[in-house]
Amino acid sequence: MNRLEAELLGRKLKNPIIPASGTFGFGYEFSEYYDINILGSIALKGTTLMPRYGNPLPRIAECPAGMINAIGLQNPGAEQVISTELTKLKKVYNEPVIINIGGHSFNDYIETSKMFNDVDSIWAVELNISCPNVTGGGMAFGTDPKTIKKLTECVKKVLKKPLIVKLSPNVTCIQDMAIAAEEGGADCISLINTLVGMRIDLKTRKPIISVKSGGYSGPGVFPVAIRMIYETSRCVKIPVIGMGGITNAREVLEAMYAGASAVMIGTQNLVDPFACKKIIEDLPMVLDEFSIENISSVIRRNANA
Amino acid sequence: MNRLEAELLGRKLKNPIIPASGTFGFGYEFSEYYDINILGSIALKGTTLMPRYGNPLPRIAECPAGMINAIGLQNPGAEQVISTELTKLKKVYNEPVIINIGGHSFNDYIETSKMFNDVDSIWAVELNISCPNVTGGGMAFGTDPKTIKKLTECVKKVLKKPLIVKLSPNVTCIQDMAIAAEEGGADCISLINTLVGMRIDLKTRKPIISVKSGGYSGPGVFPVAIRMIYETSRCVKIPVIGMGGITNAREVLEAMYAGASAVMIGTQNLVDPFACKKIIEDLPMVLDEFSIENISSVIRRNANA
Amino acid sequence: MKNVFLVVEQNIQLTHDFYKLVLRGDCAGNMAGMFVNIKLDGFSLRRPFGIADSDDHTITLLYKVVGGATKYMTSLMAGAIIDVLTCLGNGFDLNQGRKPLLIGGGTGIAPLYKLAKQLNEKKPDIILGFRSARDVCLTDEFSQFGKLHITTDDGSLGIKGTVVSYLISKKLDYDYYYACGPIVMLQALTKLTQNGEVSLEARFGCGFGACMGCSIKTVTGYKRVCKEGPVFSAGEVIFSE
Amino acid sequence: MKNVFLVVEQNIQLTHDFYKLVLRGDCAGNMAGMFVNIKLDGFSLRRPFGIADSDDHTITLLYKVVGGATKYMTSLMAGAIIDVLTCLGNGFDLNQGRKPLLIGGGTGIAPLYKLAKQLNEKKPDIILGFRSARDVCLTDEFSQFGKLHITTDDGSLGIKGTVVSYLISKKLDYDYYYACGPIVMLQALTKLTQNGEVSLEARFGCGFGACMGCSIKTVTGYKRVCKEGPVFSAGEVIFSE
Repeated sequence: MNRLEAELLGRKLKNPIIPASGTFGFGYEFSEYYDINILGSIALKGTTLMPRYGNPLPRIAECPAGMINAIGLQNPGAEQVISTELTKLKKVYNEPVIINIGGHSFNDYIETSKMFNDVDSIWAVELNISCPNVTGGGMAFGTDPKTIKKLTECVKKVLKKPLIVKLSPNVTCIQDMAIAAEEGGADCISLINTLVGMRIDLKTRKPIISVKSGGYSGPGVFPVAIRMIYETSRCVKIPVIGMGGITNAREVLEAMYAGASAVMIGTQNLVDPFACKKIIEDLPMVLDEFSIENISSVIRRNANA
Repeated sequence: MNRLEAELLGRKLKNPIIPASGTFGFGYEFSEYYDINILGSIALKGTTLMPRYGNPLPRIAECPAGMINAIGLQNPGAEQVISTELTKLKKVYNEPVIINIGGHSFNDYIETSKMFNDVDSIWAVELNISCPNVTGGGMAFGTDPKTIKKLTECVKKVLKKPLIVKLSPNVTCIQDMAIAAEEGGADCISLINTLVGMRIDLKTRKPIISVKSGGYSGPGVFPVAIRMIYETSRCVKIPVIGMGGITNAREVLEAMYAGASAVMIGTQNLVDPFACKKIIEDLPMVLDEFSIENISSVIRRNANA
Repeated sequence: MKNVFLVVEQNIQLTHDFYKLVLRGDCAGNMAGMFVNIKLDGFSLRRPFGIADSDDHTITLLYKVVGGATKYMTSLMAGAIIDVLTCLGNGFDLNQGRKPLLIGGGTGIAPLYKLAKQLNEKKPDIILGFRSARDVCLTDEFSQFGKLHITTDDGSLGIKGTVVSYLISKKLDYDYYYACGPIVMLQALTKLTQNGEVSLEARFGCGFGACMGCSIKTVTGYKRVCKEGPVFSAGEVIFSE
Repeated sequence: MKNVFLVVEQNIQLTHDFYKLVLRGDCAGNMAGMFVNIKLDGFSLRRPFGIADSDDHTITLLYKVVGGATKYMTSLMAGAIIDVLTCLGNGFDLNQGRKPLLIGGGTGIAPLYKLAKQLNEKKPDIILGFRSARDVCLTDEFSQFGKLHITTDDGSLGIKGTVVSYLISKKLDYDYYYACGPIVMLQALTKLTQNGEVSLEARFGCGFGACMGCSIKTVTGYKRVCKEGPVFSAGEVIFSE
């Protein structure tokens, strides 16, 4: 009996620990460090219809409790992801994974999503409608409920796989966004994406990041994540994947008590490439500490309803 | 020549360092620790028309890089603030200070503001339209531009002193809020108030804070503060007082490069009662390090226009 | 309040989860019932601890490992320097009663240690309540200062029950009590009798009166546990229902 | 990549702001040109440093105090244990050229040290550029491995000017170069001649290829400084205009 087993969108996961998109590349490189088959699932690097270089350097700025990134969705494009990256990943990971899709227009999202319909190694699509680092796209989609509902509907119509909508925390009312995604037909919500943040270089007197602001992540966003997971999981019936500054097994449990059916680990993978492995190994001890037999027992009832 | 001298709203301050409302009580108690006359100014504890006990305990939860509070505007009411608290403060602080006003209705804000018109020891009013910890009030006012404009107009009409509007960061577009306050006649913007956050007790499985969520502050919010100070100071002509997770003199400089004309120090006062004193003492060294003669030279031109 | 840097002199394990920490430096002015607030690397807020013992040069704390911060504290080695706010809050009133009774539950025994030492001449009765035998400690030390009564929740040592149930069942001769322990214990105690004073705990933001994070209701208005307390007159506190 | 815990063996000041840090532990496999990424208490991200020297049991780093993290590093005492990712990136290609030239600017001299040591037999020319006389260090050490040329921006020691201006003015006999230094230096150098390889710096998120924080444009597509680099063929890098 696996105490960590969790169910997400009808799929059995070895555990609820999933590396978050953008912090784990296309997965296979981490197999140099440990056997990634221990993971619950993997969310791949944000993928767009066409290849993208992303933003100029610097793309990274450190913060007192995290970091700001403004990668700008660098990726080789959906075609090459399917032909090259997924082929490499298949060799070292036995289960299908989650593709994360970014875009600039409804058409981008729709066409890219379609491309993964017949790709066996993808079991779900995570729609990044909240990337703060792409001019004229990404976040603009993620802050208006009507747009969220419409976009979710359009993608859902063409997609044959479970659809996860990843929400931005940079909004006045996260519940409105979650409800819009649910109404649009989303099968699952994931949140939080990064907070928009900025650091300034005291020498140049200008923002460190080339495009000025970027996405702030890491331990500093954890309290905001817990609040939004809590609020969201209580206003929609679809499951919520929780993320935002989670660094250890106790915080995984906190996110699940808040309402997460599974969690994604982001920035901590960059600080410690073994983060997910350590968390998975620590979880049974934390369950013991709080007298929890199986982690599935802490998942809220309304989830997976 | 005082290198730290700064001008704010036509008033000369010894330096741009102001303890933030809610982290410095009514000021006089800190005079047990050091001579508070070294401060640029003081923003007093949020004051309401009638006395308030605030929220039940627990009101405090720790975070990886800060804390959550949900005091709920505990204060003895405007009348007693004027008769008792300000009298005590006057004995130990030689300059007038900033009163921070909270409320549940337009009338609350208007009537409370009026009460300070003839109080000599108050030189400016900071309108807290963004307190996340008061049911049915506070933040509701701070997330809608129309309401912000209207409320600012109403208070400005009856107020004979400079009006600072304190903005909530829990919004999709901070610029809209700042512009609304400016259009309503605000003389100054202060930001950021706290982010809404939550922590959950792993033993009880429930939120630590009695009212579930609260205001998250401390080093973890600094990157969000810098971004919003930057954005706000570039879309309004009135000066911006920057705050949010500032802990040291270098971060003061960073906030001023972002666009702040003065800064408020909040949570750090609670961790270190000597925080403001240390920052004021460290500032000249930081100016030296970056070859800045006077701190006033780093204040953006558009401010104080 | 004083902000001092103190040197760890001793950090000893007393039970499976209870430790004694002795700090050296400028420690003058710390009365029984006052507390200190300690900055620990990697933790945002300070951690408050009642003063278990003190003189001009040392402060002794007793702490239970309950989370990350107290776990970290167990790793403090002799010689480590820590940032401490001392002389916080108001202590016990030593001039009350001729036959005092001290009542401590769990970690609440800490502030009673220095108090017992100072009330030695009045030969106080001292009731200390623990969860179980393995939690019991410092009995020899407390016995020096008065007549010691031990209770445990499971009866594995001393009398089975709580300090309050013990107080009800025994006829102890006392005219004033000093109590420190969990809120449920203090609430039960003050319901029973109000002729004494209680030391409260709360989650503090600052510990020195600035944030209003720990305000409680009392019969004479709102008071801050950290500033007007932590010691309150037993009849003063309005415990929430 | 390996994640190892190394013990500080030595931490010595070389100039007013330049230090040498020797770490001991499992250090096998660290080639000249590779780097390590160090976790420092109180800092969110790791800090990358080129390997100045190494054998199976030690790694030597050279670091300049430029901010909070490197200031903190100066306080590391012998015996301290630090969390290090080692064997990161790709090293220099030692098999190129019969008469190599090493060019280092500022902190860029660090990775050239181990390289010079290994190219010793080829009697390389070594140009090291510094801001001023007070920044110059390790000249005796580098002199063991080849013919050393020193430049300073202000001419206070060695030849006045930059390493690139020196290279232009002197006719040095070399058939392949290895360069490390500020981006402006590398850009000027590669404009001048592309017969060599350069080691780049960038702000890293992770340092091991996961975040794409350090991607640069090259003639063969986008490459990560931390993973495909930090050493690139001189003609490969497209410096931004």
